[in-house]
Amino acid sequence: MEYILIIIAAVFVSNIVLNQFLGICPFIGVSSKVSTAFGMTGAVTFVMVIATLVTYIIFQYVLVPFQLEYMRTITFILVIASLVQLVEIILKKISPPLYQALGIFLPLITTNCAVLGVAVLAVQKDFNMLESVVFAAGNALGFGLALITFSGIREYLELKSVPKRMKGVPIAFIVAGLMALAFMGFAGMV
Amino acid sequence: MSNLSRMASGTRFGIRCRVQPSSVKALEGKRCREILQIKWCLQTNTMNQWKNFSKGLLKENAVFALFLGLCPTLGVTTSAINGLGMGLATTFVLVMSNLVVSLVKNFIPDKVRIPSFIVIIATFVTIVEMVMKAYVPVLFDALGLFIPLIVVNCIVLGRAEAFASKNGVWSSIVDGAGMGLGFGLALTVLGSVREILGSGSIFGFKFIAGDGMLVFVLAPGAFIALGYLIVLANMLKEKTS
Amino acid sequence: MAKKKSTFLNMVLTLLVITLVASALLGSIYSVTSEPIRMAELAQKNEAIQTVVPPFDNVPSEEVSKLALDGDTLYFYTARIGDSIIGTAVETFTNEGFSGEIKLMVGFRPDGTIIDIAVLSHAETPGLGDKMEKSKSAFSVQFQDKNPESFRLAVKKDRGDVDAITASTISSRAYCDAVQRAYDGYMKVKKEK
Amino acid sequence: MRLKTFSQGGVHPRELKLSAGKKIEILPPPETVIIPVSQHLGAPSKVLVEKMADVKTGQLIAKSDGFISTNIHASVSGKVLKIDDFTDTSGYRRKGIQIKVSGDEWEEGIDRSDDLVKEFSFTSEEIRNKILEAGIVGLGGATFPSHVKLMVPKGKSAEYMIINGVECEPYLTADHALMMERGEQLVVGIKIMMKGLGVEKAILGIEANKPDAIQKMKSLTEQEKNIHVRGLKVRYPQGGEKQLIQALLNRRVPGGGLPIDVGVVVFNVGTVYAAYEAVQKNKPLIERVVTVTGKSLREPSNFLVRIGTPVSYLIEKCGGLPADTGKVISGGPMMGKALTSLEVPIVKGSSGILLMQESESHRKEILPCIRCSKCISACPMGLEPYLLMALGKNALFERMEEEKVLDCIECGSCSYVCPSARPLLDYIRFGKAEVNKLIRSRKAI
Amino acid sequence: MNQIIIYTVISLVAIGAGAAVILYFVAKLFRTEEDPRIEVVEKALPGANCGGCGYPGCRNFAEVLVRSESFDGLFCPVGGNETMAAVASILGREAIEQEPRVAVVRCNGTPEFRSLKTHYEGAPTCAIAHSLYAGEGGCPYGCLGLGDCVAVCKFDAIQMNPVTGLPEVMDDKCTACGACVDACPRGIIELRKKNKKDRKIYVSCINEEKGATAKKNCAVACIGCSLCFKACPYEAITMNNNLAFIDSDKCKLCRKCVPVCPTNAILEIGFPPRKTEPVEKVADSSQ
Amino acid sequence: MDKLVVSPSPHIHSEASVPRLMYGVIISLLPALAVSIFYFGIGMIIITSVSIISCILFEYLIQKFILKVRPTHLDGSAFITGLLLAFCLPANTPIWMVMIGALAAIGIGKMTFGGLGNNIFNPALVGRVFLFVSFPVAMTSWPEPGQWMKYADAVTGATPLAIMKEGVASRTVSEIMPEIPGYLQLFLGNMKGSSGEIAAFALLIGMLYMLYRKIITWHIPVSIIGTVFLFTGILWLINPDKFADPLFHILSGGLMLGAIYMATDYVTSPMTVRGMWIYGVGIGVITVLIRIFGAYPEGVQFAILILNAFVPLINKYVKPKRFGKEVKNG
Repeated sequence: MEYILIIIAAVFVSNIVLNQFLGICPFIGVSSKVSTAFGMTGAVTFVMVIATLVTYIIFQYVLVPFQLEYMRTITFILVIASLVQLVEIILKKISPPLYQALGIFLPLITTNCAVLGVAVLAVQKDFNMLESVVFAAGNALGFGLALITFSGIREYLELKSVPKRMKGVPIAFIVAGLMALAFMGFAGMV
Repeated sequence: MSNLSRMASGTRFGIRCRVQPSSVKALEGKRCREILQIKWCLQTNTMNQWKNFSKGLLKENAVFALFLGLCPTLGVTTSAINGLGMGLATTFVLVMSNLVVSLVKNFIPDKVRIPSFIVIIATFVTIVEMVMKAYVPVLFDALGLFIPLIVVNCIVLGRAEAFASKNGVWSSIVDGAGMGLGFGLALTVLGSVREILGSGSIFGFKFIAGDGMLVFVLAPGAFIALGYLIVLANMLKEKTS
Repeated sequence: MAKKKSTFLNMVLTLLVITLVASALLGSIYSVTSEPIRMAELAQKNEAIQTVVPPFDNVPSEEVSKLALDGDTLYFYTARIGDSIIGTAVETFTNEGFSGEIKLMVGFRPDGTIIDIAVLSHAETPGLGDKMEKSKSAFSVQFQDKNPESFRLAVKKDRGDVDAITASTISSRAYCDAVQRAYDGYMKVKKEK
Repeated sequence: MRLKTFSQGGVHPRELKLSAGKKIEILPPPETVIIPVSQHLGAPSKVLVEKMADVKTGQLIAKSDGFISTNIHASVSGKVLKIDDFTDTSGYRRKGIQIKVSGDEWEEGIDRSDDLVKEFSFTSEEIRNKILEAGIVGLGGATFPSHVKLMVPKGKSAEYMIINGVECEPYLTADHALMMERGEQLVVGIKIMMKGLGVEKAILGIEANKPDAIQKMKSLTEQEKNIHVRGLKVRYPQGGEKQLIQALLNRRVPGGGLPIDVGVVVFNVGTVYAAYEAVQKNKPLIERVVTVTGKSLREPSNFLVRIGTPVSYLIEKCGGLPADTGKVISGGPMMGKALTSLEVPIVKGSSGILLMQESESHRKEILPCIRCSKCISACPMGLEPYLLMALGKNALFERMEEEKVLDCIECGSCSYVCPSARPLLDYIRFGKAEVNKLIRSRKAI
Repeated sequence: MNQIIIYTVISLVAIGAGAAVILYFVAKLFRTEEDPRIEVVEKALPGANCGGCGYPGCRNFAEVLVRSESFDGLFCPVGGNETMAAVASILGREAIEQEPRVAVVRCNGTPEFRSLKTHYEGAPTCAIAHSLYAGEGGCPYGCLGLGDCVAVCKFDAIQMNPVTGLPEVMDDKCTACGACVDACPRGIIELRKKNKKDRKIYVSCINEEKGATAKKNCAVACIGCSLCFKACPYEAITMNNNLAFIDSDKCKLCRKCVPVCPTNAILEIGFPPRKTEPVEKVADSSQ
Repeated sequence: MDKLVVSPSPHIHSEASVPRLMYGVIISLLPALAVSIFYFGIGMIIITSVSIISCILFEYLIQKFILKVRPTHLDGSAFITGLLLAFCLPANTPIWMVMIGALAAIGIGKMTFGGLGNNIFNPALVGRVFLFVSFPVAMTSWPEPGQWMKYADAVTGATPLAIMKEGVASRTVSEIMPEIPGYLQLFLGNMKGSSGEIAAFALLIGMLYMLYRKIITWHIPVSIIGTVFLFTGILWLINPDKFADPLFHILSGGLMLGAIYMATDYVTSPMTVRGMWIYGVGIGVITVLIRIFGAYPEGVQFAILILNAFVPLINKYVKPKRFGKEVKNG
């Protein structure tokens, strides 16, 4: 039950994108097509879960015993960066189409604050290992939900006569704002 | 010189191409080299550095034009002062990391380029974090999670990748400062707008009694305000150019 | 830009050197700043204690006792003038908040009367729940000089004596919950003594 | 009994059958006729006559040139004036034969009498040949060569023949008049076509707004146990092949398929009548019934007209062109083509000439799509016209193909119901053409 | 305190080195070959993704460029010679020279020269009007005036002139990407060589009908009389299907063909005014 | 006859037009408006007229001066937005607040996307939620019905849903019920609540009219109300002390208004019948989740906005039934 609550909280109540402002760059950047959004969601989920797990282990078994909590940021980002590059190399080999589709955004997962943010939050919230993983998965789901819905809207708006000045990024922000407004309804649910 | 590194200095093509290829032969190698040298001089003179610096303020503003570093932009700008603080912190990291990256760029193998840059950046971020915690704990509390997240701010890594790893030390510092201040400017503007509309105050100075439109202090207002600000910035850009 | 070919040796070496330099730098800065950081944190706590108990001449933040409660810990800081206890600041918490944990510092007279309350941290909605902060509304004033023995720490809707913050019943409830927890803990510790 | 109809989509415009009940009036030939060589789907016919040659009525003047093509005959007797490009309904110039009329001398062997010839003893092969010889095409408007339809492809078999007497377009009454006046001949025609096709069962579908025709055809076929007459609920586009088959037999022609895929072949009543004349009377397709109608027209009428007669001549015969005419349409108001000039000739596919008043001939202002989904409910093919238009506007033809734009039967129901008066069908039709181009270029590679 | 520094150094170095070792082996294990030049070439292209080169986007064009043997038929109209030279030097090849070009609308069917016979009320795009019928003026070759070319131009270089009902190209903005050429269902727009001061001489008509038919619909139609063909001293004019065509690469801008045209179908633009004749010409044509 | 008009087929058009549809909706809203005026008097008249006028005015100004297109402010859509916005505000909302709501509705919710037909979210709801989040205090003090001549000075209190929400934390449902008007009163609209959402019966009359005029189909309202009924019914059966019965949930709050008018907005609802079902069920479920487990007593407006965001995806993946199956290599 506790795990379900963690997931609901991460997906709906404090959605990582719409409420926590993490992962905005890919949210705006790779959301022009639904199919790409799905791919990105997959990549982020994969990286986020593994990254959270690895950083959790490093934090609990290396940094805490040696009283090096202040090294959190630098170690986490180092781990995440290496991990992303790993995924990139592997993906390039295994699934070139997906690699093509995600384009430059794969390396940008490194700088996806969502990944680092979730890793840091998991540590901050004193989760245990399983909780951390569930938390990461929930946040990835939340990211995916927001991203895919959002890409659906943007794909749709492509066919519509949005005023010229609003086209592209500005309208994306307005849509995101209205989605955030709608998601406020979930407040206080968990 | 390999093809790739020749590409790195875009200006050379400017020269090559502006001369009609048919007349290149007539010019002969010598004159060609002269022109190239003049061009190099131009690039390093002060005018160009000013350009280099000012582009970050509006034309290539990280937030309004490049749409980078959006997470802290939205996350911390509940008030003008928060925006300013975040902007300055980011500027520091940008300048320092640009400086270091441009210094060490030639010693770093390609495969570990990004990890190396990130370690450099993360070091400075951690320094900011510790210093802020020690001397301005109030601001540190307000900015919260977003201080460690400077490390993943796309502008910082983006500038290291796109600029500092190809340019000289001085240019890189100027570029970092310009970009950082532009970022700070954007954050302060957004913070001010949200503070004025959301709390009826500016830099903590309250000018209407009671609350403003709370939505602007909350997440939706951040997105909406930024959306319209980008439109305004675009209009401003069109007017100035 | 590929300035250098990536070989095993230079890859590892580069990372080695960079991390070496970075960590040395960080370590030294840490050693410089760790003391100011501790001081800053302490100062924050002392400030909070000062606001909720009358002037004292000891260092309450060094006279701490703890009580584990509801999966978290209450901290008691005793303030004295000379040898007489003039008040106790209780660092309390609640998880009932609208968006997460709320931490309060509640000052009690030795008889259990509330002196004052300060908010240490919270994540309540700006403009609504954050009115629990003293600087934002007079909500917390109503607790001053009330003894929870006679003053029911619950919002009026729940048949208590507390006027809730308008449109923020949940935050008000959480606030009461935290104060109640502080009071219960305080009484418990007193009894044990 | 509840009348049958098709199950999905459709609209019900005002019927306005102004010329209903009018007798078919036989028009004398005009002074000159222009006979285009491409009046049918498929390859244009090959011209056989030369300039200044004398021709007789019913003489073959252009020959079928390909598998999907057919013959064309002189509809009048006289002299060939020109073989040249003539402005057609669309204003573009297409090849045609202009004949100056003199007298009315018919080719030998054509039976011009009105006598009903019931008996026939031709094989299906012979029937098919006669139909090709006579140049018969689908007279409902599609103008697909009929002899091709009679040839069932290998591996498929026809079980039913459906005769389309629906005439679901508003205003038009040509088929109605034909059924009322030439019912007996039609029954013979049906039998001929059944023989030609080799089927045992035929169903004649007529919409309920022609009760007299249903009555008449029912009584005429009382003795024929293989021919059934069915009344259908009035609903546009019931005359579409796929809709008619579904209404009568509840079989759904697959997307991209033909009626024969579900064992059915459909003919228009006009086609069947032409087949009767070709087979029993040896008369090629040189004339057809045309409704000339319009609210302001003094006398809306049904005419039997020689192919090639100019539209202006017909309008004269109805009392002249009303002053408030804004638009002239060849065919019905839902699927007909607007004419750019009144000098264009009647062709095999012309079922009617409709004169719209100035006030009703303008389109409404185009408003933004409000996504009311009325076009989706109106589409008989289950397509999403609003989406297809948006895709067409953005030139996303691959996606149009994915969205099955080629299934569109161009009935116009979507444009008809759209409260924003959006030109949905315009874009869909354009998209179809582009998608077809895409497919062709793909095949070429 | 020094202990902490030591721990810091050890742990971070360990993590960094560990990451480097793992990355190295994985990179070795999953090596993929991709031509690094593609990326460089893509950066050299303008990035407008306009499709003027005939490929879906700049990235795609870059791939084609890298793979191609020579640059025959490969040209980026937006970036022009500069870009192609840049690409050529990246790939170590010679670029094909292409002289700058500009789009020209070859129809002069303004309301004063052709009367409208019908009124079009379908969907407001040329493509649909063209597929439906010959157009309001009756000329099956003429401009439909619904602005498909304007809509497709990414550089705002074409505008409809509300008076003439014809599109007008702004030479300074036109990049000769050819989008309008493809968009025009009638094929009226042509890319012609850009001359000094934007001077140009061209036959502003593409009607291939017989002279009389063409003239019936439009007073300034080319009637295929061949007078200009005979007047041209440089063999720049060809006659085909009742239509004259001036090859912009051969034309020397001598202006000899302009006055001989009986229907004023040849336009000269960007020249100083002639002494008197052109004024009379305009007067003639309106009769 | 001057020039022949040429256009592609079809050459005739049905009577339907956007203004006709829009004014049909307005007519169907009149009974509810009458009931609201009956209960809230002058306040209702003030906020309704302010809301409608400002919506139309803002639409006109934005189109004329910012977008520089031909204004379409009289096509009825801005009128409906204004009317519906007023319907979901308390009848004592200050005038300036109503105007901010109208600006958010028209400016952010509609014109930013390019006007009628382009918006993703229901404009009236955008305005309403924008106000609700911005001014939570003003937006949650509801005037008592029956104070005819009072506007800003009206006596306020909590809605039945809010009473229920506050109550169930410490008491059982049956203990709370006496504080809530009876079901007949709820049905007739004699309760505190947003000005236009109170009278279930008047809204139902409006729905019947719209169904008769074929302005809407029954799928969306029925699926929403049905889902709420079923979901709350199940919860009620599980624990009637903690969860109110389904009838209470249907008659109270903005469910009827939302289900009949907000969710059925053409522009922001799915195109196909199957899509409408998904959409309706989604709204119903989220409404109940927010009402029962969330912080807010009412969730319809949020639920509709959330599902609005999913509509493009629904339209992308839920297609109408095509005629006939596809043949391969056709």
